[in-house]
Amino acid sequence: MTPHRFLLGKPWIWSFAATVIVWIITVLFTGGASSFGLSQAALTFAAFSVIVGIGQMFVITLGPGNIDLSVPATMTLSGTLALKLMDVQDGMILVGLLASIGIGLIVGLGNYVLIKLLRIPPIIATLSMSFIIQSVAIWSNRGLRIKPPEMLANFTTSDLFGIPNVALVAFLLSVLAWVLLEKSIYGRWISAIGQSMFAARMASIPVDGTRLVTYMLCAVLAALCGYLLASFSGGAALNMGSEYLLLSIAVVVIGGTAVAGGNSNIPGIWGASLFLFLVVSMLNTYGFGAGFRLILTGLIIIVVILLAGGRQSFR
Amino acid sequence: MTEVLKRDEVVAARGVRVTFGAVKALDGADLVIHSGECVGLVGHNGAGKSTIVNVINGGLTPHEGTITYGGQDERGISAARANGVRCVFQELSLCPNLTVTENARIMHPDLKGWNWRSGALALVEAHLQEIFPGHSIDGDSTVDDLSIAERQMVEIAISFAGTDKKPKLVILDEPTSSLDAGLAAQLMAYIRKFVSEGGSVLLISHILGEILSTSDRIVVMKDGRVTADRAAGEFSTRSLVEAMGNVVREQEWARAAATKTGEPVLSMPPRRGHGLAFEAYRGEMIGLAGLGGHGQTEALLDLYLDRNSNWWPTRRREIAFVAGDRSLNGTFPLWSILKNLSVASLGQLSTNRMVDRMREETLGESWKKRIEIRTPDMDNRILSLSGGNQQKVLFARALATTADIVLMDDPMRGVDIGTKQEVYDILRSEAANGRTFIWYSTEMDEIRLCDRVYVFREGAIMEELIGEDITEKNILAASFSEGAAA
Amino acid sequence: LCSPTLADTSSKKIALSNNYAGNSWRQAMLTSWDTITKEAVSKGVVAAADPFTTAENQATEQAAQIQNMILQGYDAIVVNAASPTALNGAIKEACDAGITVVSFDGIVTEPCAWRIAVDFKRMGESQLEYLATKLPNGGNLLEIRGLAGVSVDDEIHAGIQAGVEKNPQFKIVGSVNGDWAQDVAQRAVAGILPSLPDIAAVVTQGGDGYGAAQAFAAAKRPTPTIVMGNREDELLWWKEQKDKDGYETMSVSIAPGVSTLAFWVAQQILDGKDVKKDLVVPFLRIDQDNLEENLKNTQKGGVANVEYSLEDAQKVIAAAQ
Amino acid sequence: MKISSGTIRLLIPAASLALLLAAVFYMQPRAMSYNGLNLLFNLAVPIALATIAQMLIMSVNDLDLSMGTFVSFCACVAATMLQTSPMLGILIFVGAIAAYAAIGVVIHVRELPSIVVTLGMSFVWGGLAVLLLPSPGGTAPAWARWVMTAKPPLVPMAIVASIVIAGVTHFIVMRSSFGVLMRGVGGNNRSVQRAGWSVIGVRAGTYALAGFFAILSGIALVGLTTSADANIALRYTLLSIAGVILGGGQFVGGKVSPIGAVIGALTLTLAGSFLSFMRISPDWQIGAQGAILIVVLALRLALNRLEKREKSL
Ligand SMILES: Nc1ncnc2c1ncn2[C@@H]1O[C@H](COP(=O)(O)OP(=O)(O)OP(=O)(O)O)[C@@H](O)[C@H]1O
Ligand SMILES: Nc1ncnc2c1ncn2[C@@H]1O[C@H](COP(=O)(O)OP(=O)(O)OP(=O)(O)O)[C@@H](O)[C@H]1O
Ligand SMILES: [Mg+2]
Ligand SMILES: [Mg+2]
Repeated sequence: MTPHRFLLGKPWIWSFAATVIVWIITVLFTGGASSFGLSQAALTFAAFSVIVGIGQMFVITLGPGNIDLSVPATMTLSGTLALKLMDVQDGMILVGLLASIGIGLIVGLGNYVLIKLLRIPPIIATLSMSFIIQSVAIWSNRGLRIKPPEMLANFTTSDLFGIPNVALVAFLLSVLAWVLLEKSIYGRWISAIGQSMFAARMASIPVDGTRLVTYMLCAVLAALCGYLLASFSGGAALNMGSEYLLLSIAVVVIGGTAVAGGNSNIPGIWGASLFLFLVVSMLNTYGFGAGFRLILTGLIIIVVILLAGGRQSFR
Repeated sequence: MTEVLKRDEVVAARGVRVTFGAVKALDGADLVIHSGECVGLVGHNGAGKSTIVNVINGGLTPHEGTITYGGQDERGISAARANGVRCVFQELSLCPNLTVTENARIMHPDLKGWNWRSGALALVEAHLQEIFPGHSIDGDSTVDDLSIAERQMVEIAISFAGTDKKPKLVILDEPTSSLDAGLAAQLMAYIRKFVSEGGSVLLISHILGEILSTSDRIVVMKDGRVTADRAAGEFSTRSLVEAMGNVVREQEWARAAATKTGEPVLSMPPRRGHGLAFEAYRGEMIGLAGLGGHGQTEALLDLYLDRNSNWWPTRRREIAFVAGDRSLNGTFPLWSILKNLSVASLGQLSTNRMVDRMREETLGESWKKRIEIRTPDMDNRILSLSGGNQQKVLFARALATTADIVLMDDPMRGVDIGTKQEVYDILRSEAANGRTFIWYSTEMDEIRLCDRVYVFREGAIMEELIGEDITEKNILAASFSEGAAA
Repeated sequence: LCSPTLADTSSKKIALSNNYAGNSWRQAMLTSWDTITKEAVSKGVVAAADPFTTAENQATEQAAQIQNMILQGYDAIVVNAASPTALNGAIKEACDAGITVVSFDGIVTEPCAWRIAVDFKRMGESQLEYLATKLPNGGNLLEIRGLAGVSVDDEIHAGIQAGVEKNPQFKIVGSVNGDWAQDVAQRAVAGILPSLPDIAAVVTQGGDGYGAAQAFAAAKRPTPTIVMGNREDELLWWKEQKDKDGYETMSVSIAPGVSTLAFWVAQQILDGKDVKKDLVVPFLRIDQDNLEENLKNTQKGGVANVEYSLEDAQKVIAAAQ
Repeated sequence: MKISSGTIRLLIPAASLALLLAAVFYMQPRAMSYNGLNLLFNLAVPIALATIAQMLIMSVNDLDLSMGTFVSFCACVAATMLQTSPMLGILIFVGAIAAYAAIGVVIHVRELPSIVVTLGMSFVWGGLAVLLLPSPGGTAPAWARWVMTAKPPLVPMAIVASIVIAGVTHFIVMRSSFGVLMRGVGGNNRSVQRAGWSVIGVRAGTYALAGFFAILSGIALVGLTTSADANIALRYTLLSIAGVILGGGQFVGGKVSPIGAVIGALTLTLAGSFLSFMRISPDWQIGAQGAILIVVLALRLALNRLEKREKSL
């Protein structure tokens, strides 16, 4: 197998290549001194995008129009409620986690009920849902920042052999997601549904059940990410998920998952998450103003896509 | 031969070679079409027919060989169109979201000006009327709202239409596969008329009767090469089948001795509140007949969807479906052939809901052999298969399941005659083992193979025919409304 | 409160047009509005004081909201604007319909409206002034900015820049956008920190100091002097550091209760008082010595706040004359 | 008389708009006047234009995630360059249209997903807007202000503008040859190609046209707000998509309707007003916006059902 063929088959290779290049350029600024610190920071923050990205990827795999815009609101609600419930007590960590997962399950169910019962495009159903969730978050504790339990805060901010714990969690989840996607029946089903919902139905795939599970999975991952992020940053804020709306979509598509559905890949999410964090760091490091920073970020994304593109697997 | 040579050469492809990776789709094929003749093109699935069509209409550049239009060496879609070459592809080539008129606009770039709509409408209606007299297609209706047969008719009419200059060569790739017998006959009659007026037609079909009766000359392809090219009169059905590399089998078809034994495995009350109820028994082969688009597909869909949960995976599959409109509801285009084949049987191929690749591959290999899917590797993309071979994969998908009942929605579209005979045998033996088949077909020959036939008219079941009563005459009689008789 | 002059506004209706509710500052602002206006309505000072918030922080949505308020027949609109200029069209429509418009915090430039402004530029400068006294030798600064393209960000930034020019011993070695959110600030600071030299102080815009502190701790770098933004978690963190090793800094922000000042100003204008178009409110600054006191008065997880009474408003109005 | 399925698809959004309007009139009779209608709908005009632009992109099966930032950028240009040196402003707009056409070509030639490319472009437009207007400001060109605040007799400007936009784009998209090709590419790109058309050309043209309408949206917005900022129209991205869907358009298959899109934009704007008139507790105001979107779409479903029943009778 020639290297060229290898690249053809792996759309995610480009996001990793870009990541390495950007990393090198950034580290060069300090003559290499920043390499460890930068890598650690990148892994930490990439971890959060990876967790929401995986959920979003499952949803996007379901085919055109499938996208979950309620991710940021779910993160916020899960973060606020879990922290409020735990109320700085170490003994409540597990309860908080379960509450988060419960919130994810409910949100996912709500999303799919809207999509199914009202036959509205997922993009709009989840957008509407996100407004409602946001209101619940506001109503439940009015934006007050409650601190996470000490133990949980320590866990999310420390590392194991230099690798941040959150990155380890994200890695574990990625492996699980990979197995689910590549090896399980469920993975085949979502891919089939993404290519043709009707054909999937005629191949006796329980289409609605599978889609429901997928939306729930996405919301649970978002909730989990909210739980971790709130603990990591020392408290939940009402706007803490807003960045992850575009980010969760961007890491999926830049990572090489087909936007038209049916074809997805997990390594790409890591590549894209690291890449997006490092691009901003690089431009910050070199002291670009906000305007140029935005323009360059955009251009770099397009260049990476141009290099990687032109494959059918990308569509 | 000499008098043929004197005529103008419309298109000539010589020594054409096309390869897709390891597959030699065309391996030095020659095809010359003169004005004023209808050339029939036959061959097994994957013989290269569609590929040579794509070369002639400029969509595919051959890796070797020459292609000339009226003696000139030119390349590309526009060159082909400029030389009067039109093509009706078997897969729907209309834009489903546009109206019939708008589709005509797209197919005829020279329909210009402010008033192109009325021009296009007049053009389509005139040709529809000429080719399919008595049709009921409205030029302003959206293609989506038309049945498959109507779409096919529209596409054919648009292709034969010409604004300033008439088309010189019209290529028809399996044009009758979704038309019922009446419409097919109308089309064949029109082809004869078109040819007699100096046009030429390249007709591809797996229905040999059509080819023999309509063509002036028949070209037989096999494995990317032309193996025979003779006047139609020199062929008979038997010699044609033999030229295609198949052995003609005697139609020894034993109907199941007793039908309707035991409890019905499947039943459905009368549709639309009138007509007969539907019942199927173990081991039966039931045909759904009638004119195209009279509710047979809907009946199949109802039967299927009723017994198939959309929310939970069914533990034991009791019903499977073979789609006819494969690009719309059959294949998963991003997947390999193997994944397409195994998708309905994943339950039995997995432990703990994880798919076992080994078992999956074994299943793929066995079905590849059993119905001869022509591909070097089951891991190739499904779209690399010829149309007929894709259809075989869909068949294998349903038969590989453990389902007791198999619903088939005109499943033999575009399947070559050799394969058909093999599939019939498989169906028969599966039925003998207790499987029930419910089979909608537009081909009379296939309907005659069934144990029992329900004839549909206007969405309801109007007649039940059993055993020897299943004749073309009886079916046709039941297909047309008694209103005409009464 | 029940002076006879107030009787004139008892039939008047006031609306609050708010463009964002997604952080603790805005929530505190809405709560303050709620407490003060509920009381005013129950005492018959005004007939109604309804708050409205848009779903998304967008000028266009807020403009539509203001146009709806015109239709609803409010007599005065108190607005915290998403943009100083983009609402001008809608505000002009309101003025033309005879409605009193009072803007605060996010003020508008339309001349027909009143403005209760905080001198954000001054707020930026004051940070440098404080740093100059605390760190006479100067040093490297990291600047955390707000949301790009928003005027408050630009003004505070201009103040900080002016301060740096006046105190050339300071040098801004890095600048990131923290969007006034802890987690965004933390993310941005963590990304740039490995490549920065030693940082003496972090100048901020509010709502982002704690995130910066977290990022320094995660990178295991010595904690610089981080200017805080009056949030409870920031003050708490400051208090912890102070108790531990005498950590010193300052905290500055606009008090969310300024919405109540705007309410009273609107009421006074409706009452026929002559009020200058431009009013200034001081920002709320917390220093080393009054930290504990402020912390005590701040709601858990909230923002240090001051609510205004009618008398406070009258004082501000008089000061401007 | 036979009603085409396209007309039926249009009736549903129109009916939901009418119902919502009736509810608004019921709650706020003051809205039932020349001025009232203008106040209700004038901010819908730029949204309608952006929705049309999005609809054009969706007609060729693509999606533009940079719509909001691009309209913001155009608003910034309109409030600065176009006002101070019109020639330069026009030149920038021509450049922006060319950029849109180029994006269309790149997406087609390299077979890229439009979502990613436009996501990247959204950063670029946003950056350019921030460079142009680091802090809100600028002034609307006098003529833009004049057009948007004009008071035609009998019918308010907002309604006139909506009807003109719907009419013009209906002609371009549904009646003209280019519109047929555009929707043809969305419906079955291969068949357009096989008929000898240049699909690249069609895509480039579609994108350029979308860019043009987005520019109009930016100018109209500035005409209403009198000045601009770099974030002024960010929410147009989602709004425009929602508007197309509400108006009966679909993500794939080239099924779009310009009149529906304009109606969708009006409905979305009206839904916001409806909420203001309901006086909900601030905690739940945001949630209510979600609820109203759901209700409007549920209405669409109910009407859809009704229509189906009629069809089957
Ligand atoms: N795009 C492609 N990629 C790979 N292989 C292809 C492709 N198109 C065609 N082939 C292969 O080329 C061969 C010829 O295909 P072609 O479609 O011409 O057959 P055909 O004679 O039309 O068959 P059928 O009767 O089934 O339509 C087949 O083996 C097919 O698998
Ligand atoms: N993915 C593809 N890439 C390139 N060419 C393709 C692809 N899919 C199909 N083709 C070409 O289009 C031709 C038509 O496809 P196909 O063989 O499926 O249809 P057909 O022969 O017209 O249908 P049928 O077999 O039902 O008569 C193929 O032979 C192949 O050459
Ligand atoms: Mg073929
Ligand atoms: Mg074929």
